[in-house]
Amino acid sequence: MLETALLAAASPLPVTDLRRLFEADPGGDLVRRVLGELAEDWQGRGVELVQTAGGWRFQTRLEYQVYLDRLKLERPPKYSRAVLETLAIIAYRQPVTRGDIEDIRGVVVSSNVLKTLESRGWVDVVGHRDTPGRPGLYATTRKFLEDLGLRSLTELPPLTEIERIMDLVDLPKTEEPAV
Amino acid sequence: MLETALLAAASPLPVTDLRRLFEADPGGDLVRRVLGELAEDWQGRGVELVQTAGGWRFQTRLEYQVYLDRLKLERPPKYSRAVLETLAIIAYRQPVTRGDIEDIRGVVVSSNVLKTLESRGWVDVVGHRDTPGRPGLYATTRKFLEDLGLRSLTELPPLTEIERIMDLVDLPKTEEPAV
Amino acid sequence: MAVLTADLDLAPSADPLEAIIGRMYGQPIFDLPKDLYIPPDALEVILDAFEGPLDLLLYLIRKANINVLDIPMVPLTAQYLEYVEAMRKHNLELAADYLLMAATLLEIKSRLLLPRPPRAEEGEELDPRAELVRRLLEYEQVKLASMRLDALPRVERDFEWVGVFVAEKVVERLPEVSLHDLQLAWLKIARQARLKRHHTIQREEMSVREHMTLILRRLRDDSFVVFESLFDPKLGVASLVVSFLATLELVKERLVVVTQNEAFAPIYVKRADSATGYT
Repeated sequence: MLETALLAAASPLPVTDLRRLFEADPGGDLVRRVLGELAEDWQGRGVELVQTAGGWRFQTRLEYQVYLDRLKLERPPKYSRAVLETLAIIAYRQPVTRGDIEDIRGVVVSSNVLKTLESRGWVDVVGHRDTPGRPGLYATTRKFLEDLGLRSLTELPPLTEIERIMDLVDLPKTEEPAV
Repeated sequence: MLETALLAAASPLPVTDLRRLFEADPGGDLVRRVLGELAEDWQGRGVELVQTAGGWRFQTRLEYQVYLDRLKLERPPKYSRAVLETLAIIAYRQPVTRGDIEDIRGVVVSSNVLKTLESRGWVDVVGHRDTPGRPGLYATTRKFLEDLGLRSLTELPPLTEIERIMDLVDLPKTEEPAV
Repeated sequence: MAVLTADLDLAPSADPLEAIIGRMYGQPIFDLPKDLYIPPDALEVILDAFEGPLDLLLYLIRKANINVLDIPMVPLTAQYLEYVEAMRKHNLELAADYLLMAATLLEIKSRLLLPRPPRAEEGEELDPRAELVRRLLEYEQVKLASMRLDALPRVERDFEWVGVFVAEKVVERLPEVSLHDLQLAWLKIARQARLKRHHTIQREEMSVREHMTLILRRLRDDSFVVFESLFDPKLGVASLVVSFLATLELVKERLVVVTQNEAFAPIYVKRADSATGYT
């Protein structure tokens, strides 16, 4: 009976509640003793009976989380197009200011986009351009390289390749900025 | 492992999902065999392993509900005849429009009735009939089957013999005495 | 011809409807009258118990133990109209559905009373009551089905799902980005903006840009550094060249300033935006 109630409960059940299950109140001591036995019965299984602040509840053992995670059906979260494009611009054109990014994307870049990337630890401000407003210069971090499995930025996929693949016109290189 | 996943699941788990739990896919047959054994293991306890529309799931036995009810703060909703009859029409005649329901019941169906069923997640609009006003077509959901412990609509209680009488009636019986 | 009551397997008692009402509303809250006649003062109570005209008609028919397929239209219609009349006084908002049914009943009655037209050659004529009977039966079927549905074990009322708390380390799931995502993102930008200048970024240039960032990073910590310290000979000639190119690019983009107070004095590199006046 206790087992059934605890398995079905949506929240931890205190002993006082568990006593209410029965026609005749078995008393707190008896309930606690049975809970102890029950907890022992469940030893060594994927689910354990534990006592929390709110009362007793069954919960899965932490070791099983990896398996249960496989069942999670939600798709992994994805960044918006704005975030990805901003990241790409910073990665390939660093160091760049927000104004640069906006020029390239042709749209205003919201602070949230940059904050998302900063709080992820993938970009940071490495300096300021000496122009009015002293805008921050964004660059990618070592964490960005690590998280993407790169040893250096030179391992970023060359863009010419993909653009050729996608049938984009290959423009003469003469327009490239001289170095 | 299966037991843990099923005990922890928030919704029924189909065999295909359960196979994903393991590093190496054990195959559907093995999983089903283990599920059968698991169901047997739980025989005679307050909780049983059942198969519903969405897959396998643990649920408490009916006999235990009187006890479990003592822990509940609120009663489960009791549906009016209007709600139940509307549900029955949708379940047995789906997909149907509100107009169809009104024709059968002979009374106007209030929006509240349909809203009650929709908010319980038992019916939803699955399309629109191509008639003036494009009325919504209602059908029952998988949650409806799950909540009633059914695997499919074919497990609904069969309609009463009246069907046969109706067939008789629909054939013109001219020998009937006129009043 | 089958009498309906005989086929109702749901109803244990001789009168299924009484059993139904009893079940729906708890044992006898009110005594339903035994014949077609319902005293008008009981009307309101009874109306609450009916779901509509079909439900009321079914009740009247069952009470009188009439074969549904052989409805005596005259008394039934009369009886029904009496209720509708009483209803109009008490319960106006309910009356519309009931009035419609009254009209239907009257029409059927009048058609039955008319002398039968000579039989058409091709087909048999329909009993005017057939449509009403069909509706009554269909409704009754739904009514029974609804009671059976209600009787099915239902979660939260008759049983509970088991849902054991899942112990989890709190890990925020962060979006994953692949190199492919970056490529695609860039491609979108290129397509949209027709970036003529940026589309041919080569590996060499990439390493220059990487060094630009490294230098800026250093200059973030120290506001100026000695020029030579930006170059680490141990990393080889290629690295030296790249570092040098990066510095030049930084100068060109006016991100750093290279200063030398006098000939052969140490060359300093500082951020262009540095507040310290080393010019």
